[in-house]
Amino acid sequence: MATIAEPASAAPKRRRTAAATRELQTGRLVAAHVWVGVAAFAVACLLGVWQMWARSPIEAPYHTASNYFRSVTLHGISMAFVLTTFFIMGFGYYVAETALRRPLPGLKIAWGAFALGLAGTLMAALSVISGNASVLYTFYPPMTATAWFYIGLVLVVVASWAWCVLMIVAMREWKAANPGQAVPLAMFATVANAVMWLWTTLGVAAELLFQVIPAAIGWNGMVDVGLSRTLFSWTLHAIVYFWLFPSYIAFYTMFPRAAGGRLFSDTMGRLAFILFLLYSLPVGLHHLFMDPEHSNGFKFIQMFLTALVSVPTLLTIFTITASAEIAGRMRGGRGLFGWVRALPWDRPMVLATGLAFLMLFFGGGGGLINMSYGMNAMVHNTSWVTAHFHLIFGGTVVIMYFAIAYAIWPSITGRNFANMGLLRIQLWTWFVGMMVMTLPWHWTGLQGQWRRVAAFDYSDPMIAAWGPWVIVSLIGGILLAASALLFVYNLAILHRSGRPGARRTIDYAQAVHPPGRVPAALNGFGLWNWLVALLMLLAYGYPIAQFFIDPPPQAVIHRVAG
Amino acid sequence: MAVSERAILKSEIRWAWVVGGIVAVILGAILFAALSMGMNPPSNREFVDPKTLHLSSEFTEANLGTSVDPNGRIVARMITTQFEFVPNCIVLPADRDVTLRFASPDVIHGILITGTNVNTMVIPGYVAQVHTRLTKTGDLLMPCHEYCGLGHSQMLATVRVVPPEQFRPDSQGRVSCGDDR
Amino acid sequence: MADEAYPADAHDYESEAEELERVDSAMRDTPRGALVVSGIAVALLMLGWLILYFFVFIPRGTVG
Amino acid sequence: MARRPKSGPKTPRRDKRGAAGTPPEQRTLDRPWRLWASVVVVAALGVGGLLGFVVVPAAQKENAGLSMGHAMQRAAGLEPGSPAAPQPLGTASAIPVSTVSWDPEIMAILASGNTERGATLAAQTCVACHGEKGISQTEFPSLAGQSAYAIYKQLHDYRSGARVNDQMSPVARALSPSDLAAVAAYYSDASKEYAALGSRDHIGEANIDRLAREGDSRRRLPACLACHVNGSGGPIETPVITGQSKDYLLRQMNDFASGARRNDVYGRMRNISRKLTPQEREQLARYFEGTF
Repeated sequence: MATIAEPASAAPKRRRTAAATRELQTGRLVAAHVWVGVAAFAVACLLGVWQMWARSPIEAPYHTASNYFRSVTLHGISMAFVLTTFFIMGFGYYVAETALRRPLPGLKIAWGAFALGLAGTLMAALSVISGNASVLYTFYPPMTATAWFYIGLVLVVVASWAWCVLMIVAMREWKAANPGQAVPLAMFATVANAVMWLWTTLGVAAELLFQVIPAAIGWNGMVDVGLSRTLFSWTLHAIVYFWLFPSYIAFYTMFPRAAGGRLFSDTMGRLAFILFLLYSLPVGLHHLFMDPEHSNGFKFIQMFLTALVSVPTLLTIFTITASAEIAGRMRGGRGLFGWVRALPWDRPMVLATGLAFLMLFFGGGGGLINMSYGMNAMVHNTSWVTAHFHLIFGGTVVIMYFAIAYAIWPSITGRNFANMGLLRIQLWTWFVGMMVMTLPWHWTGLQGQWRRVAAFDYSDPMIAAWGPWVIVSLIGGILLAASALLFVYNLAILHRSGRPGARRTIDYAQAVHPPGRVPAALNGFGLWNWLVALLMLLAYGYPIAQFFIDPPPQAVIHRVAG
Repeated sequence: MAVSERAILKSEIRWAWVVGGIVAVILGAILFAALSMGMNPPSNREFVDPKTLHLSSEFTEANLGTSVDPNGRIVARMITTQFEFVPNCIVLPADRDVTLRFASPDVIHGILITGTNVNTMVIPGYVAQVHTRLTKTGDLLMPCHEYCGLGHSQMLATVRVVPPEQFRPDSQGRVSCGDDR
Repeated sequence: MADEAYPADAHDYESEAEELERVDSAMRDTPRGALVVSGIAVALLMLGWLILYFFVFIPRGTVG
Repeated sequence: MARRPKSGPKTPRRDKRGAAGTPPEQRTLDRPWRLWASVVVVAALGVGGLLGFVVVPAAQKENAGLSMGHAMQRAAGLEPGSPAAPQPLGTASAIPVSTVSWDPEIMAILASGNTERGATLAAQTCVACHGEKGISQTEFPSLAGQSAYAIYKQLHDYRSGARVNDQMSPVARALSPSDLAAVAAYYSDASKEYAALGSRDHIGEANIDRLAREGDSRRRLPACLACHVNGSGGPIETPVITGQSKDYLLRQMNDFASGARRNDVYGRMRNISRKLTPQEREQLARYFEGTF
């Protein structure tokens, strides 16, 4: 790894700059995005608790199959599409202004995209609430909802494309103004995510525009189910990394600073983000391991590439642990483990990072089982998988969204938190709730408890034995919902009260060796786009082409809209 | 700075070897299962038209359930449809090679047999197929594990795994649960 | 202090020179602890995977 | 979005073009990255492909009694089956209960809606019993609000003999399948505005309401309304039963339970009806008629 090891002479430029008092140009934009995401999140958490109640041995109100699947659809859409997309867009705008220290190009376009995304969200949400779109967030053609549902989601995606373009333009303009300099890591990672998202959404966009929406409107009476699943799988894995990117950005560029230390290696950060871009895309077939329509050979290749996508996460674990060690030792920690205790765990960003890693341990471990080719049969579509992605999404992703929101909110509202205790309580209840909810799911999932059902027959002795575990996980769910509401309160309170005089910007972590001149490969995405294209061509080329070379029989559309 | 960036990257590379080792162990174990036991995900690019499934010979109503081929192969055929399995109960012997074949006339379904490695999606347009050898006996639950509509939660079947000596095909080579299930 | 310091304009050290000096001395031992801690974590991860492989997956019978 | 790959290679190319502006040390820095990144990616694909397409099928082929060529074709998805096990062959002959088939020609007619052909046929043969707009005042079933698939399925079954009725069988046999499809399309289209019939209030005892809306997991009974309402996402040929005469509904459930009627594909309704008690059948019939 021949990177130039420049002496760390460059004095930290950002240190002790006079507190910026000017309001952030993107402040209102960021707040609007975050609030849309958070509103969807709060609703989804409450629905989630009701769903767990409905599945438990305890009688739940409003419990019909129709209500249940409406609720599951709304929960999935709100969490996976609305919370994530809006939060990521908002955070991206924030990073573009604060890390590049330039105004965001195209502020008006950003507001336009926001309005478009919001309109799409409302369209999709109303379709689900009216009972015309109970197809869950993974769609399942030949079941077909009202066209408004899909068109609404397409609008959200189009809004996110506008964001991607703005991020790329912002980085280019900065590079033109700062020739030869390394793009700040936070922005480099944000653009990596934007580039990856453009690739990622191609699959679902093709599925919706060419297969599902024509069927929903009534132009097509039939659909090639295998093709639609394959196109969705193109999106299905990388979308998780789209959600995860902000968490990793916080690990690399916010946590070391919050801990009072330095980032161990800026180069490794760039490399990790690039590896995510490369290997999170050509692996989606691992969601179709149990499907008949793809051959063992292509499943094997994508399993192999999936094993490689664990590499950047495992590298990150080391780099961030080392960064924590630096901070701990700077604060007087000694010995092999003393630095752990010396870390300022009372700071939300530090606490959240620690808890996120604990949940990543269980979530990632579950993921390693899931991706293991034939071994996937042991757990596919059981509660094990539900536990896995709730730990990754609700654990690593969302807890870092909390931490990011807490970190940036003072600079947006101009007020500092008066009661940090509430922030810590919120993070801890989220962590405890998530573990209490998901550990029983792993256990029942291994015994074969299947997914996506509105009710279990607890008169069956085997299912009855799961009952107590289901109730334990329901308690975890209630804790999670309480934590979610506390999060809303914590953010809302800062708009009205709190200690005024907060700085209107934040500082990102410095590396032990701040990057000097870096190779073009670590400062842009030209090379990597070609390699992504090559990987996708070889990993997905034939698996998609086979549906056109030798078309399978199609299935009749089943309408889920009255 | 006392520690050069090169030294930092060296420690990262040392760690990368650990990571590489983990990945190699996992891939090795997966390969071992694939090579020595034939453990694969259930792939089967075999088409069957969902629109005329009930007119096909293999998945005609009278041909469903467990049967033993003239050459001794044990094959169970089932329909997964909204919102039940047809038949609702099948008999299989333990410790023998068996093949399960599923097809759907309507939407996507998925099946697993609790406590076993049997698991496959049933995609309209394809015959979903699992080769397996069951290791325990008893009445096992076989639920539909993929959302298939509002009746999804009630879509369950029973797999009766019997000791090999109790698996007795009739004159046509067929074995059924006998009761109405 | 932590409250005062949050969010990110934390200046945990008296001066820049002191901070650099602390970074320098911290780097003398880093990343030994990180190697051990993350080593233990992935070892446990590996152990969990192998337990499921040998004691759940394999005994449940072949599939393909 | 298509511009991504196009704009992608700009960074390296710009370096070449603007060589004067790029310091030589930058260029020596960039070259190994381009080389090694490509090598790593190609190697990953190569190793994965070698293992997946060659090594695994080579080791697995014996158990399936396959040659290397066929094992590799299975691994690539060119032949059905997995290279690890032999593929069974079906020998049964087809004995379908209902011979209805959703071929593209029929689907096209069903989707064509209210045509002159359909209207003429309906006026000649159907309105006397089923009402002009498909609303029957007698125990004959109403056709209002039914999907074209549901009407066609039953007409086709009367024609083929899968379902038998003294009045309907001769009527259906006198028409061709495409005529039946035209009638079905006419009725489902012409009666759209009367779909209100299907939204009549359901009133009934708690256990019956529960059976209709939630089903009964213990008996593996799905909710009636998981299928028997338009837009449920259930089987396409399912009729709407709300507002139908209770005598008609009860007779159908009893016939399914006894096996006297058996034109339900794969026995779905025969199974469900058998699981219902005679009392439940009666209560459900009244519940769906809306006169409980």
